[in-house]
Order: sequence, then structure tokens, then C-alpha cells
Amino acid sequence: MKELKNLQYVFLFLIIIVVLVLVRSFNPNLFRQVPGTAVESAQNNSNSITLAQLESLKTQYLVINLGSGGKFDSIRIKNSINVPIENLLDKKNLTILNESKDEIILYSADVSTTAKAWVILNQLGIKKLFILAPEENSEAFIYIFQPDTTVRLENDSI
Amino acid sequence: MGPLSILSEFPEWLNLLIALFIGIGFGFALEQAGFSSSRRLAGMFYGYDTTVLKVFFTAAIVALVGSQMLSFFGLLNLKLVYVNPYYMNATIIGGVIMGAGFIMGGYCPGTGISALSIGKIDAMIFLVGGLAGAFLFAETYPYIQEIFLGNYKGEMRIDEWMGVSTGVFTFILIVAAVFLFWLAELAEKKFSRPEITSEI
Amino acid sequence: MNTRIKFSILLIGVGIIMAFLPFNTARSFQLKPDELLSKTVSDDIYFSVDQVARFINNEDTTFQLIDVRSAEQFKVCNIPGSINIPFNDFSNPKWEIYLNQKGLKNIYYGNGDQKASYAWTISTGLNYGNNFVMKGGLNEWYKTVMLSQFEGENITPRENALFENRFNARKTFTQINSLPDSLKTHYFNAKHLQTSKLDGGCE
Amino acid sequence: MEKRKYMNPYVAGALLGLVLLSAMFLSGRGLGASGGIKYTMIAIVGAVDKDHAMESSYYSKYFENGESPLKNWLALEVFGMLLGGFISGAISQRLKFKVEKSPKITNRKRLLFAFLGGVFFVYGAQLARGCTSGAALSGMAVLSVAGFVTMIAIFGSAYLFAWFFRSLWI
Repeated sequence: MKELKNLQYVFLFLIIIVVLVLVRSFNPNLFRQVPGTAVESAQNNSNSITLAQLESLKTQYLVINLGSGGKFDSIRIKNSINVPIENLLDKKNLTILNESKDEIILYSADVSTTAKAWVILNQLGIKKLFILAPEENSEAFIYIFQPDTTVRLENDSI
Repeated sequence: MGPLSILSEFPEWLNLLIALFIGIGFGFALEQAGFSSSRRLAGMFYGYDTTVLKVFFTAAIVALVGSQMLSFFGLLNLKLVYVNPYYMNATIIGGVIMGAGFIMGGYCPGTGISALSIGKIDAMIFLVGGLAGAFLFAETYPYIQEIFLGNYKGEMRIDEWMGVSTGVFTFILIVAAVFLFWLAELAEKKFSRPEITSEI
Repeated sequence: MNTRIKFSILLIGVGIIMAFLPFNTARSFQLKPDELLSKTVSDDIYFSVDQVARFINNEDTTFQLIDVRSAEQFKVCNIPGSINIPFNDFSNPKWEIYLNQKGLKNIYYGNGDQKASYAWTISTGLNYGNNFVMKGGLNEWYKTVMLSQFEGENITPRENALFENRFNARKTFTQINSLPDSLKTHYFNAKHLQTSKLDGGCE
Repeated sequence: MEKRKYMNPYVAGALLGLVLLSAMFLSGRGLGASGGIKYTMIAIVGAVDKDHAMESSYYSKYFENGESPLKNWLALEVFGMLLGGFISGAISQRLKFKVEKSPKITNRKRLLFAFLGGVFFVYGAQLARGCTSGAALSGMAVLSVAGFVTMIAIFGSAYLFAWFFRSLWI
């Protein structure tokens, strides 16, 4: 007992650290994933799903429309719920996303909004998260560059 | 959120003032630990005094655990803390030369400075030798450049290299240190030289 | 009880806590989710292709263009002066010195907006300074800068300036991308900017 | 003179660790000592033979910005170390001019080896980009491989050479 008494400050210190660590661990407003996971999941568009694929999907899924105000409703999908991107991290919405066991599909009129929301949610550790791909693949280069060897570099252009 | 000087973009004078105060703390801690005595430092290598090991490992672990904890609580961005680059050849050869210098001179630069501040004349000569060593290095730099820059491995971190998490590595390091502390105190008894330890 | 035992118990206790820390946020996003979201919804993060064309014509050195497309696509053509960081390799630490700096504006572009937006969100989340997206990507660049022609009868000075800007950028783009590969690399190296390193150690 | 007592090594180590931690937190870097010696040397060379300093590829980079090489984080830190050591020595009443050595050797021998030790140590420190504080201690605190390797190399080689130099110390 006497020996333990000698250690009271040691134990007090350790207990304080444990409490602080626990408080920090249950903080919801914190990113815990490594950015590498987002890069990996988005490799070669494997996180995108087309409208046709979506319709033939056998399992349950949850469609989230990120549009707000005027941008809403560019495409209509039944059973979709509207979560304006500004409110994406509201407690209510995060609970829905966290508790969903189905595939979650994000879409909005502007693919960059969807992409940004996707990274944020991916880094919050939400699984089975997809992007509804726009009609045509937005990441394909639709033009062909024709080299023009007749143009000469002018001295002042470099 | 730290490091303060980078994230708050401190003016240069403030950064230098911080350096001065860090230096005061550094010199104070070294002197209080007894690192201003070369015979105490040399005791590490003959077993009669192992203060070096105790201070060195305790300090490294406190700073390591402290920085990891600050990072965990979001107070310190470890990406902005300097990590020494690893040039394998230069590090190993330089380390071996330093070891020889250590046993001859009885000081390392930090402890030499702390010993000079309390008036040790041998420390002053050690530091004069140090100036000569730095001069010699500058003059021979063109010839040893190849060793200096050879086998560059980047800012390699040991936990990544061993493939364990930082926390687990810290734990292993602590267990090793605790074991070494125990060993060191045994050695102090076995190789004790009261005629030296009573003097320093 | 001596100090060694007290310290040993203290250190081992801390070590156990360290070993069981539930996550390591050192490499996660440094911004809090709500902070990142509020930056995401802002419109200040975009540059139009016309603005980028003007940067190129003025040889503005306060920005760096980052092409997140694949290396093959980059080789075919790219906006002069850009560096190629394929998105598939984006989390490779070797790019950090280009991405994590405060001096230059990083402008990301892909063919569309999707990959550039991923890259923007990751860099911003990691608290790298000054991130922007070229709105519309290279497809928009091609449509506007490379192919648009003035149609109409009278040209206002404003439109004239706009088209001259596009025309000059178009010329640079075609010239640089028509160069043989070796010269192209040379041009990029000339544009290569030094990035600052962290201070420290005994040097 | 009363018995001079040093601080408990573990407590002193924790204090040193906190100093290192504050250097990391405030300035984003570790401690250093050999760097300060290097900058002093560069300042001396610059004062004695400016032309030589400007010609050499090694020195010239330290004179590029036109400011004194001593206006530097490490140089200021080393100046602080002298102050801090002095304060500590004054508090514990250890201020005294003396040559510390084993009674079995002469002053001359001790000073000769101290000089040689200094030459070796700082030469090695320049090569390894840091000494026990700059590379080994600060490196270990940020888990850099360089820190651990430097530490093992220094202490390993010192143990190896300890046998040859035992007459200096015991």
C-alpha cells in the first residue's frame, strides 16, 4: 500500500491522459482516414456508377441529391433524398449516412460538387460511397490535339 | 496549433529570441544533469556512471511521446517538423568518427558548451578543436563530397521502415529503454569506482 | 521506491496508451470537416480558362498549374508550364514539395472537373495553401481557348482583348506542344520552380 | 566548498525532453550544438579572409544574403546554452576555472586529447549532419532512421575505442 502511495502522481498523470485520449477519440468532428484511401477508391473511376448500372442494381441503395436552391432537380431519380451540400455534415444527415448499410450514391448538377463531397465523406470513413456519373464521361478528352510543326517558336514567347 | 513559428509566420527576430530561450533551457538542463563533467560522461563507457544513457533516453522518449500526443490532439502538425534526412554513408562514417572524438575529448559539442559555461578549461580546448574540425571539414569538403551525398535515403522514418505503427514503435522503444535503465544501474554497481564518482 | 522505478512505470504506462491510440491523425486531413465543407461551397476556388490563358500570356510566376491526368495524356498535350501529378499517384509523398507550399497558387486541372476537384479537396483538407481548380478542365480550355472564333459584325474593345488573349494562349499552347519531346522537357525544366524546404537539424 | 549535487538523471532527462519538445512546438525543429560551432567558424573565416570565403563553394552560400552567419537560429541557441549553463552553474555553485582530468595524467595530455577529440567530433558531426543533440537526440524524437543510426554509430564506436583510451579516464 505504501508503495502505491508513492506512485499516486504517476497514476494521476496516466489517468488524466487516458481521459483526454478518450474524449478526443469520440470527437465526431475529425478526419481519421489517410488521404491515400480516397485516391485508391477513386482510381480509374471505380467509385462512379452510371444511371444504367444504377437501374439494374439488385440491392437496396440510397440516392443523395446534393443540389440546393436553383441547382436542384437537374436529374430526377426516385427515392432520392435532398441534402444540400451546405448541410452535408449536419448531425441528422451524418447519422443517416453512417447508419446506412446500402450503397450510397451522390449526385448533383455539378460534378465538382459531388466530387468534393465524395472526398469529404470518404475521409470521414463512410463506406460503399459512389458518385452518379454524368451522362458522358467527364474525364475523357473529347478533342484531338493536332501538332502543328510549321509554327516556329518566336524568341519572345519563351 | 504548432509549430508556431511556421504557422503563425513569426518575424525573424521573434524566432531568434525563441532560439535564445530554447538555448538557455538546453544549457540549463545539460548542466543540471551533470553533463558539464567529462569524467561523468566518460563513465558511460567504463560503466561507473551511466547518467548519459538515462538522460538521453528519457529526453528522447519525453519529446517523442509529447510530440505524438500533441499531434493526436491536433495541436502540432508533425509534417512541418524537420525530420533529419538519412544519407547512409555519411551518417555511419560520421557517427564512427564522432564516437572516437567522444572518447578522446570526453565531451560532445553540446556538453562541451555547457562545460565551458561553468569554466572548464578542457572544454574550451575541446571547442577550439571543434572549430578546427569544422574548418578542416570546410576545406576538405570538395574531396569528401561523394561520401557526404552518397546513398541518400530521404527523410526515412523508423516506424515506417519497420512496418509498425508509431504508437507500437514508441512502446517498443520505451520497453527497451526501461530494460537499459535497469541494466545501467546494475553496471553502475558492478563497475563502481568510488574514487572517481566522489570527485565529480 | 527509487526514481528509476517510478519513471519506468510512468513511461510504460504512457507507452501502453500510445500503442493503443485508436487512430493516427498525423497524416489525415488537418482541417476539421466543417471547415473543409465551408471552403468547398465557396466559389472563390475557381479560375476560368480565360484567366489561366491570361496568366500564361503574362508569364505570371505566382501560380503553378498541376495536371492531374495520366502521364500518357500529359505527353500528348498540356497547358504550357504545368507539372504532371497523375491523380492515381496523388498520395505519393514525393509530390508534397510541389503541393505543400505557400508561395504559389496551385491550379489543378484534368480533362473535366472531377479529378481536379478530388485533388483540390485532398490538398485543401491537408491544409496546403492556395488551391484552385481550372473550371471545366482541358475540355473547356479546348472549347474556349483553342476553338472559339469571334462571330458577328462589330467587335467591342472588350471582346477584342478577350479574343487576343485566347489567340496568344492558343499560339503558345500549339507551339509548345508541337515541340519534339526532348525540347518539351527542356522547357518544363526551365519553368521548374524551387520549393523551400523545412529548416532544422544541425545544418 | 559544499557537496555539489546534480539533478536526478531521469528528472533532468525529462526536463531536457521538454526543452526539445518546445523547440519542436515553437520552431518546428530539434536542438543542435555542432551547427552553432560551424557558424562561429564560418563567421571567423569570413572576418579573417573574406575573399577565400567568397571563392569557396562551401562558405559562399552562408554569405549570400549579406547578413552575418551568426544571425542564425543555431548560433543564437548556442549563445543561449552558454547563458543557461552559466545560470545553472551559479545556482548549484559549480562555477570554477579548472581542468578536469584523471589524477593519473598530466594537464598537457588532457588538453591535447581534448583538442583532438574536438577536431574529430565536429568533423564527424559535419559529415553526419549533426551531433549527439542535432542528429541523435532530435532525430530519435522524430523517429528518423538517421537519428537512430547516428546514436548507435556514436556509442558503438565510442565503446569500441574506449579500451584504447582507458588510461585517460580510469
